[in-house]
Amino acid sequence: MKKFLNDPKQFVPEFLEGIQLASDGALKYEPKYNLIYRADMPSDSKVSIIQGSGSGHEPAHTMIVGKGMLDAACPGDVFAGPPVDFVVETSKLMNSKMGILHIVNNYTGDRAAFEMGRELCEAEGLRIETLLVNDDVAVKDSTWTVGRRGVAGNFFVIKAVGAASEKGADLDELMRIGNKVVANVRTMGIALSSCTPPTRGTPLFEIAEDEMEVGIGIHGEPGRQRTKLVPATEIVDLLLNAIVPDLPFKDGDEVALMVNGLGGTTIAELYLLYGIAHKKLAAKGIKVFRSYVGEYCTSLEMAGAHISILKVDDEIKDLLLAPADVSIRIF
Amino acid sequence: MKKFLNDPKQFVPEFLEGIQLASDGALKYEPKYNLIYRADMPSDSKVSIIQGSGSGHEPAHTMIVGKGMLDAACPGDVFAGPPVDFVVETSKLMNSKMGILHIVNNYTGDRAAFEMGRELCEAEGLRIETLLVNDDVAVKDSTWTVGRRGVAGNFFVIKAVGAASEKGADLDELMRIGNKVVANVRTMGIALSSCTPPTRGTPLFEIAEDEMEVGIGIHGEPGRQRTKLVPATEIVDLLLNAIVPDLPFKDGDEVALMVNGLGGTTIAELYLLYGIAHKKLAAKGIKVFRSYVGEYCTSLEMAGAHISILKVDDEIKDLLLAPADVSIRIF
Amino acid sequence: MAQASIDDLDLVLMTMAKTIVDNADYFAHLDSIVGDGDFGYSLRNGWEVVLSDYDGFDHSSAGALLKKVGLTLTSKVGGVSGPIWGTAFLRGGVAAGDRTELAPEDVIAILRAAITGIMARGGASLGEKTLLDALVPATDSLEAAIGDPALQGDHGAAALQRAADVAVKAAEETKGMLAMRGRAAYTGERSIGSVDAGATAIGVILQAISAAWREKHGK
Amino acid sequence: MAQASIDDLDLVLMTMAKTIVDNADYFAHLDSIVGDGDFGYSLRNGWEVVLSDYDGFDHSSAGALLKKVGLTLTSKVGGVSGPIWGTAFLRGGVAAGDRTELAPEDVIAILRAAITGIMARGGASLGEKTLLDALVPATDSLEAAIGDPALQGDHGAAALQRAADVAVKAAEETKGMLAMRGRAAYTGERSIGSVDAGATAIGVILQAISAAWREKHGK
Ligand SMILES: Nc1ncnc2c1ncn2[C@@H]1O[C@H](COP(=O)(O)OP(=O)(O)O)[C@@H](O)[C@H]1O
Ligand SMILES: Nc1ncnc2c1ncn2[C@@H]1O[C@H](COP(=O)(O)OP(=O)(O)O)[C@@H](O)[C@H]1O
Ligand SMILES: [Mg+2]
Ligand SMILES: [Mg+2]
Ligand SMILES: [Mg+2]
Ligand SMILES: [Mg+2]
Repeated sequence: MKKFLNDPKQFVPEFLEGIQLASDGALKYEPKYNLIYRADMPSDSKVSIIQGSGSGHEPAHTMIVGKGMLDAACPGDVFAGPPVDFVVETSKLMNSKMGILHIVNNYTGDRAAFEMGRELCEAEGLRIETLLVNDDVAVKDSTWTVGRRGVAGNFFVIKAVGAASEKGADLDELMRIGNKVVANVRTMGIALSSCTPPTRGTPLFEIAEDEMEVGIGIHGEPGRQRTKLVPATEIVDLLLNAIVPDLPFKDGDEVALMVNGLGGTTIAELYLLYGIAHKKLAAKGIKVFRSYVGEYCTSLEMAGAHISILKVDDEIKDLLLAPADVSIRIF
Repeated sequence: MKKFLNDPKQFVPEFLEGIQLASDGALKYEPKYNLIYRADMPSDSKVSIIQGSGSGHEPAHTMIVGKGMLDAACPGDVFAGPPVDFVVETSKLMNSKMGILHIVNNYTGDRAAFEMGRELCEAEGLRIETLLVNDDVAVKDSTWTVGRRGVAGNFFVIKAVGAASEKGADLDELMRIGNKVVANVRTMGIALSSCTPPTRGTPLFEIAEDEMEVGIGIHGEPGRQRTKLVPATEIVDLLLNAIVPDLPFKDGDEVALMVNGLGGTTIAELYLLYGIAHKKLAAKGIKVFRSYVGEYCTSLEMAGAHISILKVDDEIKDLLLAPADVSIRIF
Repeated sequence: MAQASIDDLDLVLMTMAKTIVDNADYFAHLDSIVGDGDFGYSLRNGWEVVLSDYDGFDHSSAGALLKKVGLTLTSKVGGVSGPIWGTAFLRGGVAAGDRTELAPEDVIAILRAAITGIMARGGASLGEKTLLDALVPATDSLEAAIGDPALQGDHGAAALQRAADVAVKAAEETKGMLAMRGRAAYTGERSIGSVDAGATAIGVILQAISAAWREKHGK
Repeated sequence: MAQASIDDLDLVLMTMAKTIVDNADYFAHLDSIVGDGDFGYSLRNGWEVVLSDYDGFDHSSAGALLKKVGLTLTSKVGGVSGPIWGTAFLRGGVAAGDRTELAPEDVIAILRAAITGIMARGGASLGEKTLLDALVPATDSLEAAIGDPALQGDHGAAALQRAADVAVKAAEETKGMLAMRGRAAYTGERSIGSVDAGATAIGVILQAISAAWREKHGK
């Protein structure tokens, strides 16, 4: 394993401390619950927006805590949802008269922790709603009761409800907006390499020089299929052919188009994929309203990418364009 | 080689087209010279700021073309400075009554191309000044007439002169500011892995599981030394011990602190390094004015990082904080 | 089979804890084949705390002890395993109540309560390739042993060994199953052909408990 | 040695172009040891264009032809090699002027002009581990051959072969040198022990030219 690390078990606490120190006072850090939160929150004039989820997906979710995005994030270890305690203590600390919104990616572990946490908090009088994100079209079979996973589309959900919340939206309104985004976003990914969780120290899976993993999640769990590596244009076809008919996205639609890097892929390659996808959508009469190219939700240093498409209307457009201020910025 | 690619020779043109398409009209693309430039430039009320350099360092330099940063970038192939023609044609196309600023990283190839290009342009009446960036303290021996390389500190130079230029600064003023930043910025890096240029198809060098390359450049050229991989805290010590005494940075100084990822290192690890460096500087009485954590100047998908420190005064602070608007943004 | 004291419960819980900590890499490896490779480490995060804090736990009754273990797991274990294992011990603790001696029937009632809790929390049924596929048949085997004259007279050691063997065999049989729960479910058909990490862990843990039990009580 | 015609110059330039295109991977590999691995590909970018557009170049004089090659390299080759090789051919072209026949002395004058151009452009001297360390001794050898009776009578084939052998040997000797120029210089002491990519390329190219020359003119 070649990483910038001290004790692998301290990986999460150490990078969280780095986030806090880099924030120039904008963020606070509570090591007991892996908790990063806005120094100016909670406030009784704003719903508190919280995400848990596992670590290893950075910048999601700890680095998108900030004005117009999350108010707090309390991740578990790498690829493990947070223990129930983290959810409970974070919710209590972030409690607001306007209530709390839990944004939960649809994984059994995350759901169970947030369900138990919510029960415990509600018993103490907190008001909580839960927004489930499940944008991954790679998970096809509807007879599986676990349902689709939440992947890169999570960013759009947070961006939209975060912006609405800054404008004073109440909990019901945030649920309406969040569910609208969830209903209109679809994602699918491809991995070219594996990744190595620090505690484990070895790659999660082996993959040959000429292979790719189709329909990858974000935890190193295998995708639906392993095939030969094909040229970038064919990869974009493969992803769009799964994503576009699913909603479906149609001639005349306006969309936000994201090419999300999984961690080990260069941003040049992401722009190369973006260019191909943009032109293919244009050929179908689907117009890109705004581009999102970079790392939004990673699997450690895995090489690979997700394409994520969100159908936008005027309300969603405004929310996407609204300002936001988080740790990850280049200036 | 596992990359999102079509024909490797088309790697640069294809990702440049992606940048243009993602820009929603803000950027134009001229394939003949690998040229990405601001759609609203040139203008006779602003000096045109141009960088060439090789590809493979994305987001530098093509993805930081935009308001408040570069006006144009005309990179060569991966790790090869641009042919002289690119420099000449780009300069002509971007010509402004206020003149042209070439920002050149101190490599023989880049310098030679920009020198020849400048001669040819000046013969046609263009007014050009050249700002040399050479922040890499890994290059120690002053008897080597090639001098220090320009690496991640280049970002600060562009940010400062870009901001000043938006405010109307003339060419002499930009040279003064740019040289002040160059005089106050120092950088050094470590690589944990090699990288694979698309045309080549195999890694540039081999490096064992327990080794690191100290004082790496940004082109996959080896560093000064290969040693055993050590914990993150020791790596930060090693880098700071080379950087801090070099300027020197002193008790009471205020600085911008950058942890630049070389491409394959997770942003979580970069924040982990940041946290350690921030605390070590604080212990020396050096105060971080602003943090910069992420990928600024990469070597394709190489795992590794640079630490870059810029001593700031009020003028530089204002320029760093001024707004800028480039392709790489997350919102 | 025979009565179990708080002392016996200590033995069982400490054996579990040590087995889980010692096998964390192995369990995580099993989870990496069609899962995300964290299972053993997640469990270890909780059981390490059980191990180090155990002496300070409330030992006044079996219920108090089990509930404290459940709370510890709930607060320290992430992923699916935190809620699943936490709920199992909390529910088991409720079933045990303030007893300080457990009859064989009490042990079965505790296990059944844990199983019901797991099913309620995770929504899984038998045959969906989870730890239930080892835990339920092992519990069935233990229950059957209560009335089996051939398995008496050694303080339950033979019954426990049989249940542990049943668990190992059942875990092995998860190989043929299609995962319907947890992350492995996302891989569809590809989940067939490898054992479930949770079920295998149950087998390993029960074997360790059986060995420790025989050491203490066996003749 | 003998006169060289435009036809001979065509042979030399086409042989160079093909040799560079064919050896792009090899030359790039050499540059990867203490450099950045682009040398062969950068050169190929320019020489591929020379190859494909050569028939359309102005063939009216040696100077016109060499300058056009220089311009093509300048506009297509990136990195150090573009300015270095471009300048070499441009300066060589100026030295050749409007000649259509080149005496041995003219060839030497062209090479010397190219060398001076390279030194001016890149600032390198002999012994700093660059292509000069092969090109200069090879030129010296060729110049010495002009007055050497033993090397006459085969239209310069023997003289050329000796110069090519000198280049290969000199390139081999760059192994012991410390790189003072280009990217390899950043590696300091580590540059010792591997040959310079540019010098090696000069050896390979001269061997190919010598073989082609012997094929055409040798007896
Ligand atoms: N819904 C469920 N109900 C019961 N057990 C489950 C369920 N989902 C998964 N498991 C068990 O949990 C194990 C994986 O645990 P863990 O790695 O902690 O989960 P994850 O990484 O998916 O959050 C599986 O091997 C399986 O035995
Ligand atoms: N200053 C210089 N003068 C002459 N030749 C040089 C100089 N620097 C490098 N070279 C030659 O160029 C070769 C490398 O060329 P290239 O890979 O194109 O350069 P880079 O990648 O450094 O821009 C070296 O092997 C050496 O022979
Ligand atoms: Mg997990
Ligand atoms: Mg180069
Ligand atoms: Mg798991
Ligand atoms: Mg090179």
